[in-house]
Amino acid sequence: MSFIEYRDLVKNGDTVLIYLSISNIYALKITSGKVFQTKYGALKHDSIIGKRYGNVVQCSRGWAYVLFLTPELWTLTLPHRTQILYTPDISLVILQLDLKPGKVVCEAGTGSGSLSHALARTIAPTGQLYTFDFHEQRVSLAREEFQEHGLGDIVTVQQRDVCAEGFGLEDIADAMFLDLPHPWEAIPLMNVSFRCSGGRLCSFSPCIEQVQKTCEALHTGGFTDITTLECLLRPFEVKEVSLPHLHLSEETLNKTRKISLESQDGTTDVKKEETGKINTNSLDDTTGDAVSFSKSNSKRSRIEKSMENVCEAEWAAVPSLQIPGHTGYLTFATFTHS
Amino acid sequence: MSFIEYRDLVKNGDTVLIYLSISNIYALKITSGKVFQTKYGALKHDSIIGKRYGNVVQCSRGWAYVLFLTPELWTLTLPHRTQILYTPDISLVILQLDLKPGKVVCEAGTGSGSLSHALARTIAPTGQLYTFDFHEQRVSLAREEFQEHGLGDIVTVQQRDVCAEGFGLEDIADAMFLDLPHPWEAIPLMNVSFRCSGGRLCSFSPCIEQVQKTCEALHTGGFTDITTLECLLRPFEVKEVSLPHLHLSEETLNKTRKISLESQDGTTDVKKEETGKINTNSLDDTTGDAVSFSKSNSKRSRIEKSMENVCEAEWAAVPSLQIPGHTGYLTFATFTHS
Amino acid sequence: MSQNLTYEKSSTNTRKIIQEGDFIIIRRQDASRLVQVDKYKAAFLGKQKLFLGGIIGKPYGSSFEVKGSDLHFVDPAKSRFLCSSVAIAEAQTRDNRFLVDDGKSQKLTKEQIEELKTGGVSGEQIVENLVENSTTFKDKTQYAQAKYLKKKQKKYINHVIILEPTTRLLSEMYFSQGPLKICNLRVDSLAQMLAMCNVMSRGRYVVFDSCFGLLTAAVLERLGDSGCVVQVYPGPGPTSSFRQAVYALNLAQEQLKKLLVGLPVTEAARLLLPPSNEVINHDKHVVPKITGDSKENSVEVNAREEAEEKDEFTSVVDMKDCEVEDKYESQANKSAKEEAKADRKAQRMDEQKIAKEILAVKNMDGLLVVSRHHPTNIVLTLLEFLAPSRPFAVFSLYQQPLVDCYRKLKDKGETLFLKLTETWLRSYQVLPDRTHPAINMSGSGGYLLTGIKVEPLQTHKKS
Amino acid sequence: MSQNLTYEKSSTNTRKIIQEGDFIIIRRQDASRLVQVDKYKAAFLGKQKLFLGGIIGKPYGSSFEVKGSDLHFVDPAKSRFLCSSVAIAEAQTRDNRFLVDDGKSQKLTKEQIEELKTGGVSGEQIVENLVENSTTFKDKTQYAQAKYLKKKQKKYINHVIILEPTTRLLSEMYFSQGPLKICNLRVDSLAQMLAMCNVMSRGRYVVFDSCFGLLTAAVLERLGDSGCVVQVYPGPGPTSSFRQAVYALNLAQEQLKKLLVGLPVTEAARLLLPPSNEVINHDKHVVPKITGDSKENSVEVNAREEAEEKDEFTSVVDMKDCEVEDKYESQANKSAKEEAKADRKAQRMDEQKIAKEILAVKNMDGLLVVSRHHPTNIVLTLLEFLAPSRPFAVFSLYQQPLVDCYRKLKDKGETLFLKLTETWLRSYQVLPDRTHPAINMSGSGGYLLTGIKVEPLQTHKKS
Repeated sequence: MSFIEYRDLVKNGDTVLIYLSISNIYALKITSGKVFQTKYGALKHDSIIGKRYGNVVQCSRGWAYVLFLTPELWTLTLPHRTQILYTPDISLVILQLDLKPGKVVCEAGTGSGSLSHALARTIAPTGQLYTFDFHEQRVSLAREEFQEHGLGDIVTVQQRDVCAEGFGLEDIADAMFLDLPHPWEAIPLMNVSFRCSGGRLCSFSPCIEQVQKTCEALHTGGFTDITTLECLLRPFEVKEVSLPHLHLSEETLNKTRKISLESQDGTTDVKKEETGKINTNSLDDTTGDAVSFSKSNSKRSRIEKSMENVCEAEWAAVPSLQIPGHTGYLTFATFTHS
Repeated sequence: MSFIEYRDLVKNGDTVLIYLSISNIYALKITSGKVFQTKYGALKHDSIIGKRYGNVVQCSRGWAYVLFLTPELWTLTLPHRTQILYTPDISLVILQLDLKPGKVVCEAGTGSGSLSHALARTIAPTGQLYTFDFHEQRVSLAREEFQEHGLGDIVTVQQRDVCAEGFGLEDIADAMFLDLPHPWEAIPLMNVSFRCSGGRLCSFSPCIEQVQKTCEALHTGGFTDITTLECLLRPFEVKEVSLPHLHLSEETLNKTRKISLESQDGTTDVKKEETGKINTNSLDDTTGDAVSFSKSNSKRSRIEKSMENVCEAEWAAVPSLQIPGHTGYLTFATFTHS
Repeated sequence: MSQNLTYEKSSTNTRKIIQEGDFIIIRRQDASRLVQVDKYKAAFLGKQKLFLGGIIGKPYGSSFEVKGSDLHFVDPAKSRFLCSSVAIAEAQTRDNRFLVDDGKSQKLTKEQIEELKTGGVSGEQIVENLVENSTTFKDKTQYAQAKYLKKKQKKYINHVIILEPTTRLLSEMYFSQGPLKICNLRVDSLAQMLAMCNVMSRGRYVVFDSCFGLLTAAVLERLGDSGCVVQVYPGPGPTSSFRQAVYALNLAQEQLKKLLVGLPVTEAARLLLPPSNEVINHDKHVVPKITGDSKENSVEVNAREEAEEKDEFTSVVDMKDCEVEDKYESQANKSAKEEAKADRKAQRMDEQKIAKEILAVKNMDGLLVVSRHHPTNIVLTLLEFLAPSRPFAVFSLYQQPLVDCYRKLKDKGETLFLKLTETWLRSYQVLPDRTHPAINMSGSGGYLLTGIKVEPLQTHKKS
Repeated sequence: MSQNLTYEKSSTNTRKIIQEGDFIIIRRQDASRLVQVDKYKAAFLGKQKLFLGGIIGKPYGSSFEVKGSDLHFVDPAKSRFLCSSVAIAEAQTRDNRFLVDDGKSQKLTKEQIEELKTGGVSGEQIVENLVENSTTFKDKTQYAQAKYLKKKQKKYINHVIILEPTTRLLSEMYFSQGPLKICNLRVDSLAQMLAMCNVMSRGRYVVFDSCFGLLTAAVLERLGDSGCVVQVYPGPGPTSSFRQAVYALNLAQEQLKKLLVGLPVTEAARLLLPPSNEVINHDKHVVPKITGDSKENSVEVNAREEAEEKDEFTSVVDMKDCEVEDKYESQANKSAKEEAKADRKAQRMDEQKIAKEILAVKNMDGLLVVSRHHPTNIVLTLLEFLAPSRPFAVFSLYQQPLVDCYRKLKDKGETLFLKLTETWLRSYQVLPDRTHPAINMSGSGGYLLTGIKVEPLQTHKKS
């Protein structure tokens, strides 16, 4: 299995994406004879082998989709060994670094390999990614993954303290990506690694103080076109929304009055009334749902019904209430040899 | 005329808002006998006196609306002596400072008085605003304005270097607003000015370095609930939007083919063809308008017409293309005397 | 050196004291809650049961330590230290290069810690114990030690702060409890509504409020002691929660009576019907049950005791929080209840009468709408009561209803400065070498439509 | 100390040289422009007329000073200094407490300065003169002096930089020339489309592109030298600008032929009609004019000479920029024109044939749509040609069309991971003590609908 070449049918040894629902997705290495336990019951690996990607496979109590694993899906399912970069940032990094097949990229640090997969995909089949991490275990885990994912020829992983030692590569890089706590320490060591035609650099930092020091180091180091960007995803929920209209025309008002007058005499249909004191203990127990209105059986609801249209639901994109507020700052720059 | 009490009819001496169009609005002090020149010709002040606010007044070649001047409209029309705060920030400042009638506020600096007017409006008629500016001319201009705007009893303006000397007020303030280049120098001098019941403080700074030093000074100074916020307005244009549909059903396709075949034989109706070389000099001269499609008289447009619906225009809110990206950071904190 | 101003010091310069019956906000790091102080009755903050006797007589803004279910006053200097500690504990660092799992370095077992807690040992002592029994504490950097300390303090020292409710705190509280509860009316949107409508003392405002009275309370707070609010509601009677946030402001009852009246939107709409029709409606609806004297601008309703019918938003009650029986409830007998009910109805009618008299002049100073219904009809109706040159602001969780409203208003041609906006509100973590926007943010604070009403144009003379 | 890796140094490690006929990007501080290098022909950057002879043979990335209409090579170290200067000059400070009007402190009159300029004095010398004649320069702080200097340098030293076009630079250029020109497809949205569609070498992509070929170019750039793009257009023939950005990439003609074919969307749709119908269409449309040999995956069309019909987007031509006559145009005679026209038509038909053969397999790897038409029908049609488990991305300036598209796709039930998003892109000014987000920003980068196609579910066995 290879991330850099599509395949139609699932083979033994492939790592695939198993989709049960949007919140139940798993990267799974197919091993003949094994069984994967899902919330819909057992899924036999052998039942997946030979299936076409994008098709349904049977679990014992339901079904799942088997999908070809792209770097973007891998980002959603990979084991987190560190905090990772997500697709909005990753995609911008790739475009801003002018990456395309054949380019040579240096990356520090490898982390969980979320970005590395996307970098490798973009520069394949002729490019090279040199990726470094300070942490020994992460390096060996990443190396294994790249091998399994068919990226062994594209990606070279090595343990290294890039901040102290630089990349140890000369005259080779078209682009660099730094995700380091102190990128400004590494930047003076980068020049030698760029190709004679120069190249692009990106540094990712969550805190503005890091960005300030990085930009200073880039200025000092002779970089140009220094730009700091922030890219935030704003997801929408697409759903049917219906706000009931209140009808306040003369005709409706007269109709309403009739109902109102009927109930004026007797009070029996007003089922529940509260005592004078507010039950403040229940202040935060009600969950307001702006869309659905459950009708009580009081006279009010009868009147309201007469005033409200049968709501015409409209499809609308509603912004998600909670969204990521910050991932990090991306600082880009161009290097040209003097 | 007073900003803090509505009036129905325009009187001589009132400062009013003259509205010609959304981009032609003016704050005008009504002086009997004077004439105001507009793009719709002369507007006699006397023709405005006695009119009801919200009505139309006659210019020599058109008409204008006369509106009661609110602090928010004043913000849109005031003479800029400095950069000013706008309503999204102003409104948040007022709410976060817990302002209401009777509160006492200290402000540094006065600037162009954009915030001062809104502060005075909110604490009137029983509150007090003490506002200070380093710049002598600005102080006297502001004093005049407050007087003319009926805020003389609410607002006290004085020239003062608050960073060096503090407010010079003791045991009186419910809230403070600082718009200073070095607020951290002023903060240690603020404690004495707060009422014994404590109060709220807001510091506005455009740069993050100022915010960092301010927050440090607030921590050191015993402030709590230190929060830094940024509030950005995103305006939408509400307009009719229509995207033509391409109809690709079997029926439409057959109809299209007929037209296509007709023109297959002769080429006379293809009026214009370009020479092989692209005229790159015209690359940026076309302004793409996503909404309107002017039809050329080529065969293509005939086919397109047959494929496109008569577009049903929908009303939609379209985000403005260019918006303010940053005004400043608002840092809020609570002060409690130990 | 500038000369100091001469000024009068305020005469009311004392700290406000917490009293029995006050509505207060109890705030912990992770939650805040509105409750009414009652010596005999427990309040709940999450799962924590609290008796509030200990706070009575102490100044607002004080911190208290929770020991068992009781609250003990804490020295202000100490509480300040804890507040700043939380900021540091919450600081997140992305650099986990040297991340080592904390769990294994603590020699005390979970059981031992639990024992300490139930044994009545104070939070501070527990934290001290934890530090002593940590194998890694000594080796940490100073920063990491501080962070560890504050994290543990946050966990084991249970402090709350008692605050006087304000629009700011109420808005923060409701939003944190679930934005949809208040139609996603975020603090910045609320703030803009108040500013754009030029809300000030002595003004007269029409408020349509589907968010627990939060909008009404915000306007009332800005009125001080003069002006008025006509609170319009969708049903024939208000919901039980329609003034929850209003009561939280602890305004004197007389003040509230003077400033606030309620009216069903249908009654407001009837005022706009042709006169013949109007008279009939008036007769039938101001029923003969009115008891109080109804002077203009003054409602003889005891607002806190007012009739309130259960509605869909309060009918879902978490039973845990209602275990404690209402003391008034248990005292009340059936006939007293009946009487109270009749009273409330009469008072409501009285309010309605005054509200109609106020609106009928069509000279209101501003309109503010937050509605769970489609806003267009509401806005078109209530805008009729505004004087010309007066602003309005309409809030919605959704964008499209406001586009519709915009369009209808544009067609009608009686408004200027029509603007549809939303705002982005970003909060920042500001810490030495750790400054960045908050990791999570609210994705939307709702949409706002604002404008200014004007007289319709009679003649188009523009060339 | 880690051991260094052993690695092969690249053999092609030389700087690329600007050549006659290349498409280049000329960038000044405030504007950038795509032109084709032609020794004999003037290019325009705003109102500035430029002859490009001086840049030929110099490496890409070089800076040039504009003197008159000629370009003179500038030493890289010097140009770097100027680049950083601009950043400082653009820095805005809100603290204008000591703001003094600059205008009155300069002893040189405007006329004198203009004289210097026309007298052939270099920009640098002018700036020196200005400093000498400034009455306030000496009294400024060091920072203010630097700022003054850089501001003047920016004004009087007219440097441009020549860059090799890339997706990044093209995207930046088009967007800065007017976002609506490319449907407001901001760089972050474009970047996401490429990532979400897993665009890579050897892949086969369907691209519907209403933005001057920018999207097509971006996909092609990522293909390297293998894979293919079927570029689908709405009319029966492409518009003259449909590959503007593609040509800008300076790909070899053979490479382009191998990678790119065009097809009208109607022809694509016909492939989906019942077979009987399809055959007829096929016969009638692959007209007998085919001249080149049409191997699979290879189009024998000289793309740069291809037939292009004027469309509404290029018909509005700024006459100023077209004063210079096209040299080929002036050389061509009528009969040659006729011949070329016939050739282009044949080549277009040839491309179409290959495109249809490619699509007919229904095994494409990704679909990317940026359309000035409503996207729903386009997406529903073109999605048919994707293999299962392949992603797609649809971009629109407006939100509602994508809501409609989302709904239709949801109804069809052949997609997973359907997501509607927008992104905020914020750029920052990072300067010592002057760091803040840019004062202006793009209010919208458009909306994006992404998803993955799957086989429709045959049996619902989920319990």
